Amino acid sequence: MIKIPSKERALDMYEKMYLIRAYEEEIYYLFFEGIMPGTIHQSTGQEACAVGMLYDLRKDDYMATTHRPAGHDLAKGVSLKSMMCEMFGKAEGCCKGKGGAMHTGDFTVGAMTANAIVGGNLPIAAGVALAFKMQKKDNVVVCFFGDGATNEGAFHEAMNAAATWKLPVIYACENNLYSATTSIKITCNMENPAADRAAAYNIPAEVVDGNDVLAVNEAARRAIERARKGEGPTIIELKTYRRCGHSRNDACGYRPKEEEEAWYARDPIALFRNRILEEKVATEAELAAIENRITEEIKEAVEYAKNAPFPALESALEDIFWQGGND
Amino acid sequence: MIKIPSKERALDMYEKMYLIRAYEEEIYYLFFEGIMPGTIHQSTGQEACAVGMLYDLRKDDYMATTHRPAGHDLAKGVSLKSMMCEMFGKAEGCCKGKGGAMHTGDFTVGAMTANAIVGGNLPIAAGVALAFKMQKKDNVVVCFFGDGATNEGAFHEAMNAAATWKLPVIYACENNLYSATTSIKITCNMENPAADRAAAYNIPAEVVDGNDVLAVNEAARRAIERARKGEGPTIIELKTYRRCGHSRNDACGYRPKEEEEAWYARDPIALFRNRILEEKVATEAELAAIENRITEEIKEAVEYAKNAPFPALESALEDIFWQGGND
Amino acid sequence: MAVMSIADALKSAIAEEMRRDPTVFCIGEDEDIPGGMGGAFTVTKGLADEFGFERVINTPISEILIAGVCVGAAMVGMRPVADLQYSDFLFCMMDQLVNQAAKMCYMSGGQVKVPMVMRAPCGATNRGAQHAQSPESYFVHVPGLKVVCPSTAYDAKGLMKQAIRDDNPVIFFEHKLLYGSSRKEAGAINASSEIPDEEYIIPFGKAAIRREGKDITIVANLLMSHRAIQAAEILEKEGISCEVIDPRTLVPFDYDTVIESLRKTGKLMIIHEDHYNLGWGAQLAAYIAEHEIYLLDAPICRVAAYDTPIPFSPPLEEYVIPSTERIVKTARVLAEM
Amino acid sequence: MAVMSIADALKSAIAEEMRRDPTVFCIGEDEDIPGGMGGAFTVTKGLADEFGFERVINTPISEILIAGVCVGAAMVGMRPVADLQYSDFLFCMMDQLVNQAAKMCYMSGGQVKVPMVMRAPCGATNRGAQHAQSPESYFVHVPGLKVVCPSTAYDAKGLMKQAIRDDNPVIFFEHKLLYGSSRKEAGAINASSEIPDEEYIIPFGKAAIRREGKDITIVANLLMSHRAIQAAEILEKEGISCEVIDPRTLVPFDYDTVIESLRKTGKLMIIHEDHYNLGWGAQLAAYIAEHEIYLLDAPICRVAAYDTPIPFSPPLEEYVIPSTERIVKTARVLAEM
Ligand SMILES: Cc1ncc(C[n+]2csc(CCOP(=O)(O)OP(=O)(O)O)c2C)c(N)n1
Ligand SMILES: Cc1ncc(C[n+]2csc(CCOP(=O)(O)OP(=O)(O)O)c2C)c(N)n1
Ligand SMILES: [Mg+2]
Ligand SMILES: [Mg+2]
Repeated sequence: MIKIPSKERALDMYEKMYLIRAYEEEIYYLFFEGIMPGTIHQSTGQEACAVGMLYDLRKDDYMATTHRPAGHDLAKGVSLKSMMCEMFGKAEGCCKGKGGAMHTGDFTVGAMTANAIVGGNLPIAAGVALAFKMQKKDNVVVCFFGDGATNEGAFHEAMNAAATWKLPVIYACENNLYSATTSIKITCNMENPAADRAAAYNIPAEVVDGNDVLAVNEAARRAIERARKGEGPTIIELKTYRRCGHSRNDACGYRPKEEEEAWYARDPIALFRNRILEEKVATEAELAAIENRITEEIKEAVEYAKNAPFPALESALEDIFWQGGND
Repeated sequence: MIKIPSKERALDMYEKMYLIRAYEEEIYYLFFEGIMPGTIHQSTGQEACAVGMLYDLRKDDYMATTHRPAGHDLAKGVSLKSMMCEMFGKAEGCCKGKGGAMHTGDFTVGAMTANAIVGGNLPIAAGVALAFKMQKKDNVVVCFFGDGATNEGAFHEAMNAAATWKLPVIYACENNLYSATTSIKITCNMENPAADRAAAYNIPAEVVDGNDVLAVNEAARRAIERARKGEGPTIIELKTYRRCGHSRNDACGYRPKEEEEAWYARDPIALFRNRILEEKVATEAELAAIENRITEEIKEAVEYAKNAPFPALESALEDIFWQGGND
Repeated sequence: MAVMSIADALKSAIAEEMRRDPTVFCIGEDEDIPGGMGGAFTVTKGLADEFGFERVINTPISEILIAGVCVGAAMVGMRPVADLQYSDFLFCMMDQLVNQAAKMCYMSGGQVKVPMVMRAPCGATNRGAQHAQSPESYFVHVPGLKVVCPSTAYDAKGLMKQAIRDDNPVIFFEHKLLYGSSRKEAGAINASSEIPDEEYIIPFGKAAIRREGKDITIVANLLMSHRAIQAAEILEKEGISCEVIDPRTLVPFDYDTVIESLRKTGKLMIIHEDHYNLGWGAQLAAYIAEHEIYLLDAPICRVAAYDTPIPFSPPLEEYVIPSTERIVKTARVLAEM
Repeated sequence: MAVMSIADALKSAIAEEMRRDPTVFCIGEDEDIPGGMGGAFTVTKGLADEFGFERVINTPISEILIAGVCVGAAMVGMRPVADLQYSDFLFCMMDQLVNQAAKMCYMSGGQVKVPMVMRAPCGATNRGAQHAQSPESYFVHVPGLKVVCPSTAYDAKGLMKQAIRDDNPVIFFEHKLLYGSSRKEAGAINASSEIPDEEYIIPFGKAAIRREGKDITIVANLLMSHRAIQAAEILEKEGISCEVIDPRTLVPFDYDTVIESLRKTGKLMIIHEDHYNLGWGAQLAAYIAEHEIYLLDAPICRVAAYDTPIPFSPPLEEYVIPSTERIVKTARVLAEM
């Protein structure tokens, strides 16, 4: 078991995980209420992946995410308010309401516009990493993807180039065992669809307990260091599980109950909370204070977003071509 | 070293290899003369791959090839005359003149229309194999591709599915060290771009001397047997070399002279010819008789094709939609 | 006779064809996982119960593979019906559709046919730009592909059966707001029909006149054909009589029915959810301007999605895509011309 | 002043921009291998000598990767100029172009720009259907992409410099028969120009009037603009005076120059090597039929490749693609109308 970090760091990580959980639960409720448009792919249960992978990135490092972006965005530092406004399609959304739930992001904190084409972000992340390298920056990119995405051609092309060009990118596969309703077992005959294929590119890989934020974080730090030093990409496969449907209104009828129970028993937030308490890093009251603060912040963000104005209609015709000068 | 087969078989293999060589040399000459349209990607030097892989296929087994199809087509049994007519764009061409050098093929002998999109034939071959499986036939497909094609997303998607579905397909990579002008060394950091990646799909793989027709043939027979028995795909990586430019007018300025010399010294046809003579399977005179006959046949085919009529112009507007009834 | 949604009508068409012809099979992501959805929109749910997983294939997320497998299997006698979840992902398999499926028959000199159906759910439903497109036009432009776009359950069934029997690759667009599946969507329209008990097939290249009229000919497909009918009802009350034509298939296209209508009305309005710039309406407009310009009493008029990616925010999405109101307003101007 | 081929003019534009701006780089298959070709058509040959392999990147055969890398690098301040060898392979990277490059600025709410150039050699040269297409129209239809198609070396240089400086993704079509590179092709046309020593840039959205005339307005791009000029010369002798307009960029499109010309001629003929059905000419024809139909004295007329894949056989290829003769014949009929 990995040593628990300093109190400050532990509580900060906990807070971020809790924020994601509370945010996703609130969103779920808002959908349930019927006041949120479109659909949502939630990351409930995968919080340790987001926080562990991103905790030690710098603000000017980049993060590329998928159709299931909220946890990653919040962990990278996208503001709660701008996320919530985006979910409601409001003008103050992080994408001015034009992106939506599958396209959240904020470049000012290194959170790239989320990508709803499975596998689509993998070569793009390679491109960002290539640019960093050409610019002689020591920045890195963390690129998330799912188990299902490993079967896309884009995965192969990106891994091969990242390896051949020694790009500063960390490919983080959140293997939650399913792509939508389909078990990865029936679409790929490898135990670890990402990590077991890393050897095909000469990329170092790790398989990590994705529900243990400290384990994830340790692996992430190793990979970030390699990337920053110019030693190339790493594939990290995080074993995790959705505590929610694939999307709105999915009752997960395709998952065996025993499997769900086993995984539910390993809730990443409860696990980390227990360790904090067991190792007396903080008290129950301290954690409760954090939780209450987050709950309040979310409530406020929801109120704010509900009352915020929609974008002006004509704004739909803006941002189609970048009109700024060269810079 | 693999034992030389019966005289009949050895001479037949030799004849096929010689046919391919003589055909490609004649085509080269016709281009040089300026009377052949378009361009050509020749397989001179890779004859052992074509003949070794395809020699033991049945006529109703399928073969899928690439922009460099002539050797494969001739080895699978496409007629010399229909190939030559196609090269000239004549009505009696195997594709009525509509396909051209990169799209030759004849379904009646299981030679699928060649595919000039690098990697494009890989998933298609999987589809053919899937169909054979669904139709409960014991047919198999041999699908050729180059070292460069292993970097295409289509490669990855096809390998994964072929493995997961245990398809009766043999993926034969002719690794001639280059994709057009680019050494595979700079685009992929694996020693064997196809075979070393097979483990990423749980596909058995072999690396074979692609200039030794008997070695190729042995590997092919093992793979064909596996596929016929329903044991799934095999990747065979054939180490070989072009004795010609990538396409018309390519002087191969990007290849080191020592590399060329080393490979040129291992001409697959000379190697096999020498063995036949050394092991006294046949006499010089017998081989010369075969060679002369082939030379004659090619001369005839060229004369025929030169004088054959072009297709009627309106035929350009036919075959765009299949107009036949259901069958 | 039973009333069916488009989703159910499609399922029944596919099931009937699978029963009739053992070469027909279904393939796609999440195609029919027990406990799952049946594609993204329930169409294929339950088919594996009857036909087994050998004929209802759940694939990896590998679009190139899906299309390529269809091409290969079709060339050796099978009739794949593939499902793409969202038509936006057609771009992930574009090479296999444009360079392979569409060209194989021709390049081979007519040696081989490629009978396959690629089902592509289209239309905007507050999902953002990558799950919202109406990309019919890209495929209309590809010689060798047929393009189908039913707007009622009756048509969906008859056209799907034809698509499966057709010996050529067919891109089959299904509008998400018309499915009527159990997956409810804001703005969904009921496109259910009475479906005859007897088998029927709808040939390609025959438009349907949804409503007769004498002042303006409106040609509109998919969701827009429903909005056009709504608009026509409103306009009727104002004394403007619209003939609403649903082309049903974009390739082949039934120019004749449009031209016949123009002989009466002299005014042409084309409506599609696909973008304005070189949307399929451009071809119809151009064709008329080439061949029947003298039938026109007024400029041709196109109402289409504005030329932007589809925005997520509901009011913006509504704004970008032709609304019944925008159709009505435009028709009023055209009527005055 | 020096006379340059299109291939050399493009090389000089790219080299100048690389010198001026360290964020510009080249990327593609066989882009500049020592002893190699420099892409498929010599344009990038030798650039690595000056700029090194860090800025002239030879990629694997991975089209998704090439386009994706451009999108990613462009989003963080680089200006990639990619090379595709044959425009037919655009379909292999279609998702990255249509769903990513074109939509990123918009989906992000204008947070990010994607300045990238995708160079796409097009046109038929007896290579068969998968190496012959003129796929401009697919990209004209994508909101967020700009589409460029120079037909002279002068334009090629000025437009390439603008494309590299443009803050949006640009698909840059180069016709294989116009390159004038050392790679000789049957049917090649000399499109060389005098290239000024001083730097110049050609803005997008400005058509060029290649020849003035008063009877028919011909709009034609790439190879077809040359054939249109040849046709106009023949027609001139018959007393038919044609104004030949080369749009130079298809997005944005310079409708105004066409409309101005129509005020004189009243007759519009559109010629492209891309297919007839929903080729880019359909949009121009439709636009005129919508906005300026009363300028027309005759039906609009389109001459385009027939709607088949491009056949290999030289006489068939010649037949499918508009020839000078076919243009002349059609113009004669139009002149009589
Ligand atoms: C190219 C593409 N194909 C299909 C889809 C539809 N789709 C959305 S999410 C999803 C499953 C993704 O599975 P995985 O990669 O494991 O990520 P997870 O949803 O489990 O986070 C699918 C098939 C898509 N968005 N993009
Ligand atoms: C999708 C695609 N990309 C690029 C090309 C251009 N091209 C034709 S052949 C070739 C090299 C292929 O190399 P390899 O796969 O090793 O086969 P080889 O030519 O050596 O037989 C390339 C890049 C193509 N035809 N298709
Ligand atoms: Mg998953
Ligand atoms: Mg090679």
